[in-house]
This record gives sequence, structure tokens and C-alpha cells, in this order.
Amino acid sequence: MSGVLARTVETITGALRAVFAAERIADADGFLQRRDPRVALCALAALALGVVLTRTLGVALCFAALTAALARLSAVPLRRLFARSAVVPLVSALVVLPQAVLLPGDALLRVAGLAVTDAGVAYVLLFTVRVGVGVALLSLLVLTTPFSAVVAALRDLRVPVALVWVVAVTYRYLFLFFDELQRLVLARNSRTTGETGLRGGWRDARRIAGTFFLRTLDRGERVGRGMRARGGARPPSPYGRSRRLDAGDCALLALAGVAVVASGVMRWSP
Amino acid sequence: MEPVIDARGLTHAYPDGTTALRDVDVTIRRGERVAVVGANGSGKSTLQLALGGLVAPSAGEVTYFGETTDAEAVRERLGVLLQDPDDYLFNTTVREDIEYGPAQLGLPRERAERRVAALADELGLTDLLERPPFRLSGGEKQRAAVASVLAFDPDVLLLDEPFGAVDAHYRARIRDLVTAHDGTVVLFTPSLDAVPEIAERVVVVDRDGTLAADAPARDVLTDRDLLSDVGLRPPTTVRLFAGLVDDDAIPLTVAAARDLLDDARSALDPQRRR
Amino acid sequence: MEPVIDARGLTHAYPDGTTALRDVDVTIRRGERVAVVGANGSGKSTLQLALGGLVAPSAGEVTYFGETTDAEAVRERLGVLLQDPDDYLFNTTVREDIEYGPAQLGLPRERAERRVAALADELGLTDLLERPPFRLSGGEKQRAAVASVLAFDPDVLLLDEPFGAVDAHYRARIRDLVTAHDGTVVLFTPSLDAVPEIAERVVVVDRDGTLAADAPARDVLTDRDLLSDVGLRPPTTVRLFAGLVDDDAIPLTVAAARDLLDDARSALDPQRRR
Amino acid sequence: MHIPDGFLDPRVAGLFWLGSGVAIGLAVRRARGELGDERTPLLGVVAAGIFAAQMLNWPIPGGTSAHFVGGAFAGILLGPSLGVLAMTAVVTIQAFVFGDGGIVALGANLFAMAVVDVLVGYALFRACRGVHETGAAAIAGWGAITVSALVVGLGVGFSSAFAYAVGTTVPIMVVGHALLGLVEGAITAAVYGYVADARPDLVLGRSADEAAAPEVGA
Ligand SMILES: Nc1ncnc2c1ncn2[C@@H]1O[C@H](COP(=O)(O)OP(=O)(O)OP(=O)(O)O)[C@@H](O)[C@H]1O
Ligand SMILES: Nc1ncnc2c1ncn2[C@@H]1O[C@H](COP(=O)(O)OP(=O)(O)OP(=O)(O)O)[C@@H](O)[C@H]1O
Ligand SMILES: [Mg+2]
Ligand SMILES: [Mg+2]
Repeated sequence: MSGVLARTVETITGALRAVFAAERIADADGFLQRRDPRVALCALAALALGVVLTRTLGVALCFAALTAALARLSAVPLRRLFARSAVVPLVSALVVLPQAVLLPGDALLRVAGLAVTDAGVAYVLLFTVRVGVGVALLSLLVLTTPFSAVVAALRDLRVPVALVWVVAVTYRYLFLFFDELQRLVLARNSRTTGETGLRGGWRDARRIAGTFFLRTLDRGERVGRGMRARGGARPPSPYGRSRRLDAGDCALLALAGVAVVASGVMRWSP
Repeated sequence: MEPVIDARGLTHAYPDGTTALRDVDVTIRRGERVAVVGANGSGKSTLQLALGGLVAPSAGEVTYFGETTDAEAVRERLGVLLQDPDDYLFNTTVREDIEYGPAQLGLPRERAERRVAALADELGLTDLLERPPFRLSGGEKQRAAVASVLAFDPDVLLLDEPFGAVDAHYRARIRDLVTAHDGTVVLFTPSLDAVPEIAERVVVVDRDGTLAADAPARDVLTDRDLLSDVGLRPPTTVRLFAGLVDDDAIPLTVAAARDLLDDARSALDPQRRR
Repeated sequence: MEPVIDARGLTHAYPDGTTALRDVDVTIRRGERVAVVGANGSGKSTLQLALGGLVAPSAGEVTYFGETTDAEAVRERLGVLLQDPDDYLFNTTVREDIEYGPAQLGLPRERAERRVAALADELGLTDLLERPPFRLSGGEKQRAAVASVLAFDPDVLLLDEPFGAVDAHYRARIRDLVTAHDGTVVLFTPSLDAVPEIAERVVVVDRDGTLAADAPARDVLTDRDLLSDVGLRPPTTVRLFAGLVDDDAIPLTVAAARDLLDDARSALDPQRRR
Repeated sequence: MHIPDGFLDPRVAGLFWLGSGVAIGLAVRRARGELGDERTPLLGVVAAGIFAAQMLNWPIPGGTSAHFVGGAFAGILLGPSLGVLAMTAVVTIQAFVFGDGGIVALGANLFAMAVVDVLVGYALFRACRGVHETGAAAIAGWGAITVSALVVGLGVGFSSAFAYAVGTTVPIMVVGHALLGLVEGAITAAVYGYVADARPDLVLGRSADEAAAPEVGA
């Protein structure tokens, strides 16, 4: 297999592997997995809001601890969570690193004639932790809540039906198309020898992308028939799956609510 | 019996100009079991879509239940199973797919669940209900699609090649479910072996998209000239017994053939044969 | 003969945890004609992908031509035809798809064109060459996929269910092309009727993804107990003649069965029968 | 260019939520008008196609590769309201399945990639298509990416959570993406050209307000 198209297969395989790995954890038995998806979605969103609100490193670290605790309760290995959510904060830290010298404040030490200030270091730390916790909370949601549950939650939360269905159908066909694209590339490679240059690579990618879109459009037409055949002229109206909230759900919601309010109060109180 | 689907002068050309159907008249009556057969590319799937009201024919008209030409008005009474299960299963899990029809019809939740459980059991899908339909093997997908169309119990089943990738065991199950269905059944298939067990009437589509015949199953299946004209081959049992017994005695199903052979047992015995 | 594909301890679990293959050892030798059979969901397609080097097995190893475990190194010698033709045809027109392999192998233009023309003629695709492959009927797509894999004349053909949607006429054509192929052929199918005409050896995959048997075709196809254990049914001819003639005299193909019946003609004659 | 949580101030994030909420809400209304409730889900098939096509790697000099974002292409192919819905599905799935971006920042990501990218791409294409079809697609792809980057730069720059001000973030985002946008424009033009050649009925000779997706459009 040669060149850039081969990388496509790796990209897809990598993406699929990540999704599959997440699904394995989502199948496990744990605190978040047992929550009503609406509760999981709202509570984690509230926690993320709490982190975003804070301006104090201590509070941000509390949120980090809370996230780690939720992960432990939900059978999510902390190393996995960390590995998943380390890259973005580290890159972000690099981006804001110059602020360590740019922000005015008391000099902590001097590097190459530049003063590293306490305010600067505090900012870089706070920023990195905040981003890290934000990413970790999203990863936690991804790892513990299967997407079909997220879709059900969106439905129950009264997001417009049309929108929820577009999302659900996208998800359904995404994997079919990943497979199809991957096999298109594999099938092409299974009958290809030798290296292709830049121009050849573009020609191939153009051809594959173009054909792929045409097929997608035709597929859309056929799926439309399938839907019509079974739905008639009604908007899709599946059975609801929501259940009554239990004690754990209420506890999680209460915890998230308190955390947001506390974080807000600390931010805006003088 | 009154007609449930009555098509007059159906013609269909795809946008690229391929004419797939030419002036087809066909009437399906309540309770009939009909097979529409034809070579690859003869236009069976196009005919199915046109009869099911899923493509608008370029010319001609379909009347449903003697009352309307608008398929959408009778949508829940038509069970149109498309040839490719990937086009038919569009939900996130197999369970949601089988439940989709009943939910759209507003069937109470518990009844729908019982029906899903029964169909899943019958078609060996019980352990697969929570899987996304794109993670099934070819035959499993096809079974899930069959379950989805049977789930809402339509009056008329229009099934396009429901057996292709299915193994012999589940083929028999599907056949039993279809024959037990108490409405009208129209089966579209290029392979004649499954026809005699389901259909009593056979409609033959010629390679140019016209109808070549519309007659009782036995007449069509034993008419070697007709079949070879339209690019088909008779069912296995007909190929085995044609010319050896009278045309009306040719067994059409494997079971009938086996009975015939059992009767003739002694002649097959190798000791006696030579 | 030396092995062309030699798999040891192949195990494959899909990322969601479904184990589709368990510790499979199988050796395919040069020039052999092998059928891999099994019920729906037994793991045939997974085995095909693993043998073709298109999925990396969770455990175990495949050696190609006794020299390498890297399928990419021998890619042009392996003809892996996927179960779904939609996955296999990726060019803009059917012609480009069939030409793709020969062009990649650097076959001179005229020879490639002759080859395409011959295959298209054989498989009834001549008029469809300029069509986009996704605008074909189900059976036409499958024939185009078969033509595409045959076009570059690989040493080893691994064909997953190449007959499913094809009508009887082209089924026979494909069978002829495959039997005329002078390399190694491995056919993966849930339906046993096509097996005896192509394969002399049959590998049976059990429903849990282990191998249940690997033996000459006749031994497997006439072993009703084995087949029913793994959820399969014997070919039609075996169901017709089992118990009536000795197991080694059971005809496996329709042609052989017809010969047997011709010999026994008199016994079937209705006048004489009763 | 998914923005993670922690870059945006709550107020800015809220504004983005409001903006995308309104735009997507309007798109839902208009899509219903165009398609009817029962056919809107179909859009998901095209959205999934765009998503999958984002996985395709395109070689760029230096031995690396770029990929497709597709917002402008969605706008061109589907029209503004259906394009917004399709990209909304893509961005939502990227967040909840692949963990890209953040929960609070989802509003901003939707605004940049599902609203601005699509609408700017569509508008540019409409404005320029009279001159040169494929060229218009290239400009649409390039311009849409650049303007979305501008939006992200503004949002991040106005947030006190991110220490750099607008004077830094905007030039960096805009210049960076104006360069990357060249590749996006080239890809958009290549794919558009291909589709237009093969299916002129889908993209040409229709009034530009009409959706072009099949079934969706027919
Ligand atoms: N989307 C399409 N665009 C153009 N032509 C098409 C399209 N789909 C099918 N055709 C053509 O229309 C004719 C009839 O196709 P149809 O699918 O109805 O055949 P079929 O009898 O179902 O065949 P099969 O047994 O292979 O499923 C064929 O010649 C086919 O090539
Ligand atoms: N992408 C996938 N993800 C998870 N499980 C899968 C996937 N594809 C197949 N399986 C499962 O793996 C098992 C083997 O599937 P495979 O496709 O190999 O079966 P098969 O023998 O080819 O069946 P068929 O006769 O229906 O084509 C089945 O239980 C199937 O449900
Ligand atoms: Mg068909
Ligand atoms: Mg298979």
C-alpha cells in the first residue's frame, strides 16, 4: 500500500478504534453508565460550565479531583482518561507559555534575560488545568455514554426532532461510509502497485472523493425510499426510553448544581 | 377477490435514460401469493419500487385497494422490503429498526415489544438486538431487514430478494413466516428455487422490462422454452425431472421430489440398476 | 503442492468484543479449489478478510506463498472479492473498474482492453461498461465485481459469496470462469448448492468461529449430522438422494443427479409406477 | 480547529450558543419547509458522507497531507439551510463520539464550523459562480475557512480566559487559515468539479436556492 491514501486507512482505523474502545467502557457497569443519559449529559455539562467559570487554581483543581472521582466510580481507568485528554491541554500550555514572562508581576526567576512572573506562572497553570478538566469531562461523557443514549437524551430534552434525527442518521451511516471509504481505498490498493507522486495522489483522492460523493447521494435516495417505505408521511416518532430519575441521578444533578453555583459565586463575589 | 394493487401501463426510465420497465400491466388480488421473476437487470426491483409507490413511474398508474392512487395514503398497509438491507436499516440499533414500523403506526409500546421479541426469536436476532445494524454479517443484516418489515404486519408484502445472503436454516424460517402471513405476498427474485414453496402465481419480466408471462406457478416453472427465452433457468427439481415424468407430475418443491423418489426407490437401488 | 496461504491460530475479535474467529488453522495449497462454508454469522467473511490480509487478526499469523507474512508484499497475487460489491467497485464507470487492475499491473493497453472486452462479454456487461457501478441492479453489480477481480488474474482467488444476487444463467458463467481459472480458488458461501461444482475440498466453520471440519467435498456434503450440527443443510441433490442410494453414490451436482435419474428412467414413468 | 473548553469566557460561549441556536433553529424551520418533517432525517446520509470524506488524506508537498473540512462544500451542494443542518450533525458527532472540542464550547464550534463556514461558502459560491464555476468553488472553500477562523480568533481574543488579545489571535488565526484554506479551496474545487462533471443535474442549471441532494431535492 502506498502513500497518502494508505494514511487514510490508518486515519479511519484509528478513529474507529477509539470509538470502539469508548464503547467497551460505555458497556461496563459504573456510576455514570447507570445514570439516565439526560442526567449524565446535563451534569457533565454543568461541571464543564463550573470549570469554565472559575478563576482560581484551587477551584479548578477541585473540579479535576471531582472528575477523577467520577471516572473511578465509572470504571474508567484514570490512565486512559489522562492519555485521552492530555494532548489538548499540553498544546494549549505551549501556546500560552509566553504569558509566563509577558504578564506583569513579581519576578520568580530570570531566564535568558526575561523575567518569569508569578502572575504569569499562575495563569499558565490555571489555564492548562481548566482546559485539561474541560477536555477530561467531555472524554468522560464519551467514554461512559453510548451515542445512542446521547441521542435519546437530546430527544427527551426537546431538541427539535428534525435535528435529532439528522444527527442519529448521520451516526448510523457514518460507520457504513467509513467502511465503504476504507474498503474503496483498500480495494484500490489491492489492485495498485508502485508509488504514486503528488499529482497521482491528488488525482486518486479526487477520484475517490468524487465517486464517493456521488455514491453517497445515490445512497441517500435509496435510504429515503427505505424510510418512506416504513414511516409513511409522518415524522419519525420512536418509542421513548426515558425512565424515572433515581437517587443516584438526583445526587449527581445536585452535586453538579452545587458545583456550578459555588464556582459562580466565587468568581463574581468580590 | 378484489385487487389490492392494480398497475396499468407502468413505464419507468431512470434519469440517465435507462428504460427499466415498459408498459407493464399487473393486478395483485387480496390474499394472493405471487412471485415476480426475471433475469438480472430485467426490472424487478424497479417494478417493486413502482408498485410500492417509492418511485414515480414515468408513465402509467398504480391503484391501491381499489380506492386511491396515492401510495402515501395507504403506506402502513404496504410492506416494501428493499433489495439492499443497508438501505433499509437506518436506525442506531437493530431493536430500534424492528420497532420503527410499529412506533410509526402508533402501536402500544408493550405490544410492539412482544412482537419484536417474537420476531427476533424466530429469526435468530435476539442476541443482536442492541448491535448497530452495520456491525452484522451479510445474512444477519438481511434477517434484520425481514424482521423490520414483518414487524408492522402490513396487508401487502412486497419483498425484493429476501433470501440472497441467508443460510438454508433461516431461509426456511423466513419462508414459514411469509407463508404464515395472512395478507398478500409478492416476492421478487431472480432465482426460481424458492418460488414454488411460496407462490402460486408467477409473473415473468423479460430482459427488456416488458411482461413475458403471468400464469400459475406450475405452468411457468415447467415451461423451459419461456424461461430460457427470458434468460432464466427452471428450478432444480424441474431440471431433474423434466422429460422423465409428465409435465404436470414434475415435482416443484424438494419435498415433493423426495416423495417421488421414495416411491421409485427400488429403481434407484444400485444393485438393481445394472 | 506448496502452501499459498497458511494460517496458524487465527483469532479475530471485532473491536466491540464480538469474537468472530477462534484459533483457526487452515492451509490452502497451490491449485486447490476450496469452499469455506458456515451458517450466517459464523465468521466466513472475517476469515476471508484475515486470509486476504485486509484485517489484522487479534492473534495468529498468515504466511503467503511460504515466504512472507506481509499481505501487502503479495497484494497483486491475491484476488480478494468482498461480500458487498458496493465496497469493491470504486471507479466512475464499470469499464474503469474492470480496467483498474490490469492498468495497475502495467499490462499493455491493448491486452487490457481485450481482457476487459472478453470478461464483459462473458458476464453480460458489455452494454453497461460506461455506467457508474452504483447505478446497476443488484446482480449486475455483483457480476461487475467478479469481472474486476478476474481482470487482473490473481494467483489466488478469495471469493466471498459471488453468487448471491446473480441469476442462474450468469451463475453458471461465473462458475465456468472460476473453474477455468488456473490458480487457487477459495469460495466462501453459506449455501452449499454451488459448492460441489467448484470445490473438491470443504472447510466448515462452526457458529462459534472454530473450524468444524476440513475434508474432501463429498465427505462433508453427505455428512448430514455434521452439517446440521453447524446449522447448515446439505445441497439439494443430497437431500433428494440421501438414504436412497449409497453415500458414495449420491450425486452432488444437478448434472450427475440428472444422469442418475436418466438411468433409472423407467421407474419414474408414471404408468409403470403404480 | 475545534475550540476546547477553557479558551472562552462564559459570556462569549453563551453568545456563541445564542448565535448558533438561532441560526440552527432557522435552518430547522426552513428545512422543514423545504423537505417536510419526514424527509429531513435523510440529510444525515449526506452528512455522514461529508464526515467520512473528511477522513480522506490529500497529499501536500513536503510529504504530509491535509484533509477536507467540507463546510463550504456542504453549503454549495445542499444549500444554506440543509448545509447548516448537515454540518451541525457532523460537529455534534465529533464532540460526543470522538471527543473533539468541549461541552461548553460546542456552541462556538457549531457557530464557526456549521454556521459561518457553510453560509460564507454558499454566499461566496453564489456570488462568484457567474464568472467561473470551479473557481467559485475554490474561492468558497478558501473564504469560508478563513472567515470561520476569523470568528474563532475574535471569540478567543475577546475572552479574558485566553490571555492573548484580539490583536494577536485574529492575525494568527486568519493568516494561518488563509494558507490552509488554499488547500481546502483546492479540494473543494476538485470535488465540486468532479461531481459537476458526473452529475450536472445535481449542481448546475438549478436555481441556487434549491437543495441539490437527491430525494432531499427532487
Ligand atoms: N439508479 C439507476 N440508474 C440507472 N439505471 C438503473 C438504476 N438502477 C437500475 N438501473 C437499470 O435498470 C434496469 C433494471 O434494474 P432493476 O434493479 O430493476 O433490475 P432487477 O430485475 O432488480 O435485477 P437484479 O436481479 O439484478 O436485482 C437495469 O438495466 C439496471 O441497469
Ligand atoms: N463490524 C463488525 N463489528 C462487530 N461484529 C461484527 C462485525 N462484522 C461482523 N461481526 C460479527 O462477527 C461474526 C462473524 O461475521 P462474518 O461477517 O464473518 O459472518 P459470515 O460467516 O460471513 O456470515 P454471512 O453468511 O451472514 O455473510 C458475526 O457474529 C457478526 O455479527
Ligand atoms: Mg433487483
Ligand atoms: Mg459473510
